[in-house]
Amino acid sequence: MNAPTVPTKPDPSYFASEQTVRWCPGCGDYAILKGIQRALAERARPREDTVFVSGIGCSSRLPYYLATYGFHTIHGRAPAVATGMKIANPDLDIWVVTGDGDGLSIGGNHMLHALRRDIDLNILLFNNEIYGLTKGQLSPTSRLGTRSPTSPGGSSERPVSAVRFALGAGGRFVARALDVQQDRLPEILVRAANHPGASFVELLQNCSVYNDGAFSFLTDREAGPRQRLHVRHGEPLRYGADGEFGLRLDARTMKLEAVEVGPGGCSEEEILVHDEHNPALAGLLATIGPPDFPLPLGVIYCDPAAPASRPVGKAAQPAIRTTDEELTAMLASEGTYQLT
Amino acid sequence: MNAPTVPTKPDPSYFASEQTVRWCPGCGDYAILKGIQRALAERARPREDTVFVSGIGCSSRLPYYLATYGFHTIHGRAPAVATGMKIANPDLDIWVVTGDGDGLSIGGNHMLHALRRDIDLNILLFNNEIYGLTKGQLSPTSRLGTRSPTSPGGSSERPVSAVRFALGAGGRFVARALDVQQDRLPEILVRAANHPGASFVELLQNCSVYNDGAFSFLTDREAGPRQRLHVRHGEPLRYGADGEFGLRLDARTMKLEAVEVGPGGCSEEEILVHDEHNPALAGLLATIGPPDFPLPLGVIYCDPAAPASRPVGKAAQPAIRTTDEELTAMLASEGTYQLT
Amino acid sequence: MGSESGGVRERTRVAVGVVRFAGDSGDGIQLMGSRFTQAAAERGYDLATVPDYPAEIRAPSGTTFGVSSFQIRFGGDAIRNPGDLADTLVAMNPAALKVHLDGVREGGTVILNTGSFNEKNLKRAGLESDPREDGTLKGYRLVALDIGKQTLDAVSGLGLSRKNAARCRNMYALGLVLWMYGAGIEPARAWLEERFGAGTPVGRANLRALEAGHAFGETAELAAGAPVYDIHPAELTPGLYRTITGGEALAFGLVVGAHKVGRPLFFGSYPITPASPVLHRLAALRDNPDVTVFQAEDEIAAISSCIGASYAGCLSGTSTSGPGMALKTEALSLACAAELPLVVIDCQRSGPSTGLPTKSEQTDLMYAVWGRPGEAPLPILAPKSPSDCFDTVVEATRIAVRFMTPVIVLADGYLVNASEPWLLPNVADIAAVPAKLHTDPEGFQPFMRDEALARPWAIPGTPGLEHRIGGLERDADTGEVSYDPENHQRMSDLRAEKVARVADALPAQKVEVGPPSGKLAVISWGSTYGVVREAVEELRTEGEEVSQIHLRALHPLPRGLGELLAGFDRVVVAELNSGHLRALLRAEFLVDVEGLNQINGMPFLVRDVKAGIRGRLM
Amino acid sequence: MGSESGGVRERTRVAVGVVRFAGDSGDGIQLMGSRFTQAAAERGYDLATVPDYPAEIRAPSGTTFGVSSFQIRFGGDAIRNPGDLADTLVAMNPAALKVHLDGVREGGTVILNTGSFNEKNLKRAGLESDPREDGTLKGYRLVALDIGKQTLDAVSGLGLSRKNAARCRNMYALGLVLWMYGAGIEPARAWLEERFGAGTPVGRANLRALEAGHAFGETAELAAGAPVYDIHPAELTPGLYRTITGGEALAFGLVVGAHKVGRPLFFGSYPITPASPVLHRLAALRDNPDVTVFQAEDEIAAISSCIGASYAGCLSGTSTSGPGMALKTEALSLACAAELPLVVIDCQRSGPSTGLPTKSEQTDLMYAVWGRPGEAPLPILAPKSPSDCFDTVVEATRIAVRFMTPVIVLADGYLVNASEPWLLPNVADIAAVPAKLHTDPEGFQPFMRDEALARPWAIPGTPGLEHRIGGLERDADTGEVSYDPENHQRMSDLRAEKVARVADALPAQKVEVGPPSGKLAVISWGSTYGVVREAVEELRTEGEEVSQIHLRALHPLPRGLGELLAGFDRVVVAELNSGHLRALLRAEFLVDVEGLNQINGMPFLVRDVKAGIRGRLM
Ligand SMILES: Cc1ncc(C[n+]2csc(CCOP(=O)(O)OP(=O)(O)O)c2C)c(N)n1
Ligand SMILES: Cc1ncc(C[n+]2csc(CCOP(=O)(O)OP(=O)(O)O)c2C)c(N)n1
Ligand code: SF4
Ligand code: SF4
Ligand SMILES: [Mg+2]
Ligand SMILES: [Mg+2]
Repeated sequence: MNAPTVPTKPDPSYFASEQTVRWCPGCGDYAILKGIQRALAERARPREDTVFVSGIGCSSRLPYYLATYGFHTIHGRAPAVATGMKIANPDLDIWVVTGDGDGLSIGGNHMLHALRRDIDLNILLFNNEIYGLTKGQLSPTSRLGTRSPTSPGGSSERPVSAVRFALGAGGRFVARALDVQQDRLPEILVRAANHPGASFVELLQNCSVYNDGAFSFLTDREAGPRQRLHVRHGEPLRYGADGEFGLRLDARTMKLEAVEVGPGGCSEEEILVHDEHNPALAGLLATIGPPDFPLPLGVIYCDPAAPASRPVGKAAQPAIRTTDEELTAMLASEGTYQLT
Repeated sequence: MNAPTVPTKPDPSYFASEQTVRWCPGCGDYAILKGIQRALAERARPREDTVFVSGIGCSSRLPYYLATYGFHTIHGRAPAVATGMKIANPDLDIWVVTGDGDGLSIGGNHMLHALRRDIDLNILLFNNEIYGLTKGQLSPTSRLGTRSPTSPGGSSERPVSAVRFALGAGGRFVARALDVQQDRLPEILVRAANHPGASFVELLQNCSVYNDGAFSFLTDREAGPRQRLHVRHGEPLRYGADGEFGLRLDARTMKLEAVEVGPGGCSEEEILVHDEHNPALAGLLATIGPPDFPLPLGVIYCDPAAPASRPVGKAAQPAIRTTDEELTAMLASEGTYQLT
Repeated sequence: MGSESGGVRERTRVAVGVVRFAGDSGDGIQLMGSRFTQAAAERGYDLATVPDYPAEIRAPSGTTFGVSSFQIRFGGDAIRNPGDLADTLVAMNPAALKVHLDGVREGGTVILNTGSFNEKNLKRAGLESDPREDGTLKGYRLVALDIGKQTLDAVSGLGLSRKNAARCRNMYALGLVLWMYGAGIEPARAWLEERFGAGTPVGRANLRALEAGHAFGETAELAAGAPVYDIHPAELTPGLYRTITGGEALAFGLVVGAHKVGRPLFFGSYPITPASPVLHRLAALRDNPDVTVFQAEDEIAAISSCIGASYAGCLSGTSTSGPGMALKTEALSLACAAELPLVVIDCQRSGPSTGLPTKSEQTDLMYAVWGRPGEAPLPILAPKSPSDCFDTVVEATRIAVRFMTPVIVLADGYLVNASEPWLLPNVADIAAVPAKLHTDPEGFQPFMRDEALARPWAIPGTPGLEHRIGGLERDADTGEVSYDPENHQRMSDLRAEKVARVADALPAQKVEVGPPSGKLAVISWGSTYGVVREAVEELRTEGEEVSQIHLRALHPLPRGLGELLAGFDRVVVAELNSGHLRALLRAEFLVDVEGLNQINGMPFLVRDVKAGIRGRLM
Repeated sequence: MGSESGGVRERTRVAVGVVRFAGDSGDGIQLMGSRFTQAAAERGYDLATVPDYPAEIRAPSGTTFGVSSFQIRFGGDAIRNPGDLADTLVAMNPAALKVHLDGVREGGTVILNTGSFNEKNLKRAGLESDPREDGTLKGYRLVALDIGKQTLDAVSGLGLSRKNAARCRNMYALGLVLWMYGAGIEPARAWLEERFGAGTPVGRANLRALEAGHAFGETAELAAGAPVYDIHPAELTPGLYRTITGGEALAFGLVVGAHKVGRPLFFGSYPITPASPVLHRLAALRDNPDVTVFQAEDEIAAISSCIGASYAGCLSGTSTSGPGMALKTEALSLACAAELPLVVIDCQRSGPSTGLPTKSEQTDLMYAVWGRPGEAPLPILAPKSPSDCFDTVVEATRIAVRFMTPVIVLADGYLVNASEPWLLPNVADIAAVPAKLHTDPEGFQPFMRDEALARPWAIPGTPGLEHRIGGLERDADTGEVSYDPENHQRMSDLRAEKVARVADALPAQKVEVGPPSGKLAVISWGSTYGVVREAVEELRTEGEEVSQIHLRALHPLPRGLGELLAGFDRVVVAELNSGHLRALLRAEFLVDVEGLNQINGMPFLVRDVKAGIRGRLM
């Protein structure tokens, strides 16, 4: 199963299938696909040991475009299918591809339990804050006021934060990335995949047809840098084109402040330093975002603890190991008697 | 619907039905039932405007023992049934009764969405850290190592924290209470019920048959006071029989410390003061517990913000309000033409 | 087709026209179709339409899987289906031609947008050679013109970007086809004005393109061989009409149905193809004070929320298709046990599993009848046409409330998207059968029953009726939980008998076409109605002794059906599945019912049904 | 009953004994039952047992709904069901007497624990008067003794608390009943020693109580009227036996089945009554390196995890009952579309909805056959007895792998909890049919098919076979997603034909009892086997011309069944539902199959089946 069939330095295209990609022009899924292929190339695991499991949605078509094994399952159940697959064969490198509807609306429960159980899956949640495939309805991440075919008057439902949810579920690796940032995306994916245990990456993804520009506040040339907080372990939580802003914590009130750094503003030392191992800080970062704060991107939380013991099957071995005799003994393990 | 049929100062027994209560001797559900009846009496809402909706489990039999309306639905779906009920008739006072299996295993997704949507339900999660009704299997809150018919070698699954999950889902009112504390339980329930929007109360409940003593670390006469942190808005986070311990935050590392207070220990001022409005503090409190910390009990989080606009039906009125003419006009609203 | 329009050419008089528009999603095919439809409708034709969308949201242009199409059949005869083959195909690009040429009758007309026939598009369509040159089009009448270029010419000078200008090409093609069929451009012009505003550049450009297309025919620029038609309007009952899709009719049916039983409507649903249009149409009614729409987190929550709302006193409805129906299974069983009113609309699609989401089938019938563990019978109705979706759902709401039961309405993807003219009902003329809410505490018991065996609807908020229901078996006398064997038998019998009695509330079965006994009866149900009816009528015209029996109620089976079947030598069920109704009828009546079956995601073709029946008449 | 035991009294020789133990959960009823069973089994009797638990975990003592019971039928004849009526009832309290007296045959013996007949308990049982005095017990032989007190006396001096001492009363009662049936206490003694350790106070007390109960009979303290029996052992094939419940056999069947197809077993499930014992039994095999058990968050995740594990190369199994089956509907359809091997065990219980969770029924048959939207056929087998659960599941694993398909095994709550003696198979003697994993990339396509129409099992980790599957329709030739109508028809046909061919891999249908043609055949399936068989055999002994046909395969129906049915004047299906198999047979064979039906949560009684058949023989 581990025959080194993969080139030592594979090109991302090595992981591309021959299928025509069928997303809309301008869809953020293209960029993410590219990022994934780069991450796969970087990790250089054999194609045959890699499986992409997806649910249903535009994003969930991704497995067709990769030259690995793939299973395009049913709406919301990819984490559950992948859990069985991983338990059955822990040697496989399993990625779960899901959308904000697939993974957080219908599939929220399986997501919760995959994270809680800390199954070693690489979970990618494509969040375009809308249902793409079914033509633009509200999703659980759609912002208040979103107009859609099911909310023609504007949504009146509070959205859930994918990152906050993942932390609440006990996720040990939680990150957020932006579709178009090819300089950062593959690295985050590689880290997620290398993390032993469940890793959860929220991918902010533009749906050019039903929710175009949902993340332009982040990608905007002008305003973007002030809205993006790229967090990196050990580095201060600074943002802005020249890092001119930063986050400070008031220890008494336990409240965050967005402050200007430098002369006239606050001193560098007062700025919080990112510690991706700190669940409390992660929880804090999970609650912030526009309009009062920038949106944290990068690895928000990574629990370095040795992976909690978690359900892992004994089924990895290709051949069965019990003998007929052992099973005969199993049948005879209780209350036997001899009749003559 | 609002005829004042309820006595001005009803006795808790006013809310008791005539059904024989069918839990095991020593089950914590008895105490919770009593606490609920007290809370109902305290609030003095009419019986006919009150509905208890439950899923399946020992705890979910509770509606039978109350003289209100009740719906014993199916496993895990009570929040969804209650959501429809509340949207259909916002005048009703709707309580959801669920267990750790019902509400967090099979029903985790509906719980997430009821909290996210902030539907005005009073959700009571009876957490006995086990499946009672089906005879003692593992639940998602069972601790690592728990031996059960489905984990004879001890559980290897990390449990989820109900409170942390509820906060991650965006819950605006999150509390935790102990079955046997009749001095505190009714008050917390009354606060939960009065909260506009979804309120979530984790009730630690002893299952005397399948998980007896799961919370004896809290109820223990000796050690209990050092394990229970009763949080109260505006009061310092102190615990121990005489409040001799407290929680302090290191602002730079954002880490909590359990410290001794007073002469020889740390000063009172250094102890964190509970602010139930602070999501960051709530997040912090949600992550702590034994062995290193006491377990927070009481109202951990209460978002005082005016309730976010949330889906509410227009169906409260007993009679329909549209006319035949309006509906005829609706049918004719597009592309009509006259043939002669 | 408000105004007559002449043209120099002699027009061929035909009874019926069938036009198919096909091209990329970007070609505005659906718009072309709907505007042509409106024109045909206003001209007084009876008609039937059906769209066909690609599964992708925006498939890459020029590909065969990205082709979108729309077919309309119209004329003076009673039109009950959109027709097997088109007389005229408008193919906006090579892929459209490749996919749809098979759907054109021999000798039919193909209007080609030659501007799109370049090497790139031929390749994208997977064509090795140019179909204009390789003999592919032999036997068809070709109208080849560069629609793109003609459009650009027509709209030049209006200051539109090239891209926006090119977008008007669907109006050009529409104008041309309208002219071919002797119709004017008035309805389309009026619509453009409403849509884009009278004087806007885009509105003016679209109008110019429309006029230019029409003029292209009128001024005899059209190739000499191209046929032009004259079709007489239908003799439809005078009155106010609109065209309606099944999706709209299902939505309206719920609103009017709830109104007529006097309860607010609660609609809890989750998006899924092809059922979403019902949800969207209802969501658009946000100003209606009696309609509440809830998009749930999944189908389980959708139906669960309905159950909660029904318990609270609403008439509840939900809509979905196969995968969603599967998820509703457990809660539907709860609705049966709790005996709460609820209308579940299943817009059937091709399975198993995700299957072919945009394709239509009748493969959920047996699931509807038997698809709940335990004994959980419920009534099932199926609409036969887009407008009948309205009547069927109104009927379903009545049954749900009268019998305190969930009801399944079996629509399908074809019906949801198909349209036809609808003589608008006056809602005041629809009989109101208000639900009786129980209020009297005297002797109240939640499972006491009236003469229809319905239990009382006793909603929270009513003093003195506080009670507890749920999925556990209830004592037939006290309504308390009961584990008693005899009681379980009694309750099982009561639930079955209650549903069986629904048949008494519905009309006895009649033949639809032909004599009530004879050589052969073809049975149809649901959306196959129109095709089967046409096939049977044609066969009868051709001298064959054959009748049609159409079923609206699938469970319980209609009264009188057994007797009717007994009068025929042969009985054939035509259905788009492996033989579901066939099995039900055989089991029920022990008649050797035969099957005419198809599971290819497409509606029956009239010719196939005819051939199937003819084969059994020999 | 290892050692013979005499006693002074003359023993009545009978062929079969039926004993029912009844009391509070606290009375240790199930233990009494299982120990009596072991004694009877070791004495060489054939036997059948069935427990009956209250729905509550620990219902308040003394209540009727808290009564727990256990019935055993044993003897020298082939015992195929636990019997209609008991000869002997042990009633540990008034509630037990009230609930179970109906289950004792006329003239039968009632052993009453008089110590529990106080006012409080009479009231709790809802009795107005003392049944010992009000004539209730007329027509029964009464053995009244204060078991509680006798037990306390017997164990006094061992230093046990009163509570613990009183707990030994079940052993006292057991000893007495063993003596009544001429059996010794050896097996129970051995078990007590193993359970409590030889010299522990609790162990010694239990043993003393056991001995005292036995001695009570032996020393002729027993009332003179009380009968004592002598029953001859059965002529069972010599060999190593154990008693086995259906739940254990289902679990073992999966383990051995997976082993015999050469794949590791993945079992993903979610607890539910009455299926949990299967999950528990498998979970207990944690040292088996080929068995992985996963408790999922719900039934959807359970079957989804199985699908993932099957894809990864495991033989997967899941077990549940009605409400859980409902939740598995959608994913089961995915397994049909993806064509992956999977064994789904449905332990049927009373519905609809939560229904009567601890009661048994056969009401899921039609759900199993038709309960998936779209066309998603799959094979269905039903075991006929506790030990047959093993064979049936082994067969199911073979079919799942050979045909690459999910298979449903329809067990029920009765079977799961019932037990019988099982001649232990030597696992080496069971035929191995190893799965062939595909490894050759040459010409590989995920939906290529072998002669059984099975697609290849190509698991991740295999170089060169990387492919993508899923719920969307696949091209029959390339395995890529296909929206092509003809292909969908072809794939639908292939899926149906594949499942139809399973019938070729199974034995042709034979009669079970009686001639293969004649006046009347009774058809049974699943757990009704034993009762129907006994009814038919008795009727035949009584001179009636009647045969039994028992079906293991419900879908596809066995080869030869149609011909068999055609040979009988009348055919009656006896089943615990509204007539599911009846409808299937009528639809398939157009034979006027009649139904003998019961939906009360209880197994058939032999007398009811006999009466039902006799009614049709007149
Ligand atoms: C059981 C079921 N319900 C509903 C659907 C229809 N459906 C398919 S994808 C989807 C939502 C897609 O949204 P998301 O997960 O955000 O993915 P996106 O298309 O935006 O990438 C829905 C509702 C389905 N396929 N199955
Ligand atoms: C669909 C479905 N699956 C499984 C069950 C069986 N079941 C009933 S209650 C329960 C779990 C109960 O645990 P919990 O919610 O913790 O409640 P408790 O009994 O501990 O109060 C289960 C698995 C069911 N009734 N329905
Ligand atoms: S609909 Fe949106 S998410 Fe889907 S492919 Fe198109 S742009 Fe991407
Ligand atoms: S099993 Fe446990 S939770 Fe259930 S009633 Fe008994 S003690 Fe309470
Ligand atoms: Mg999305
Ligand atoms: Mg529990």
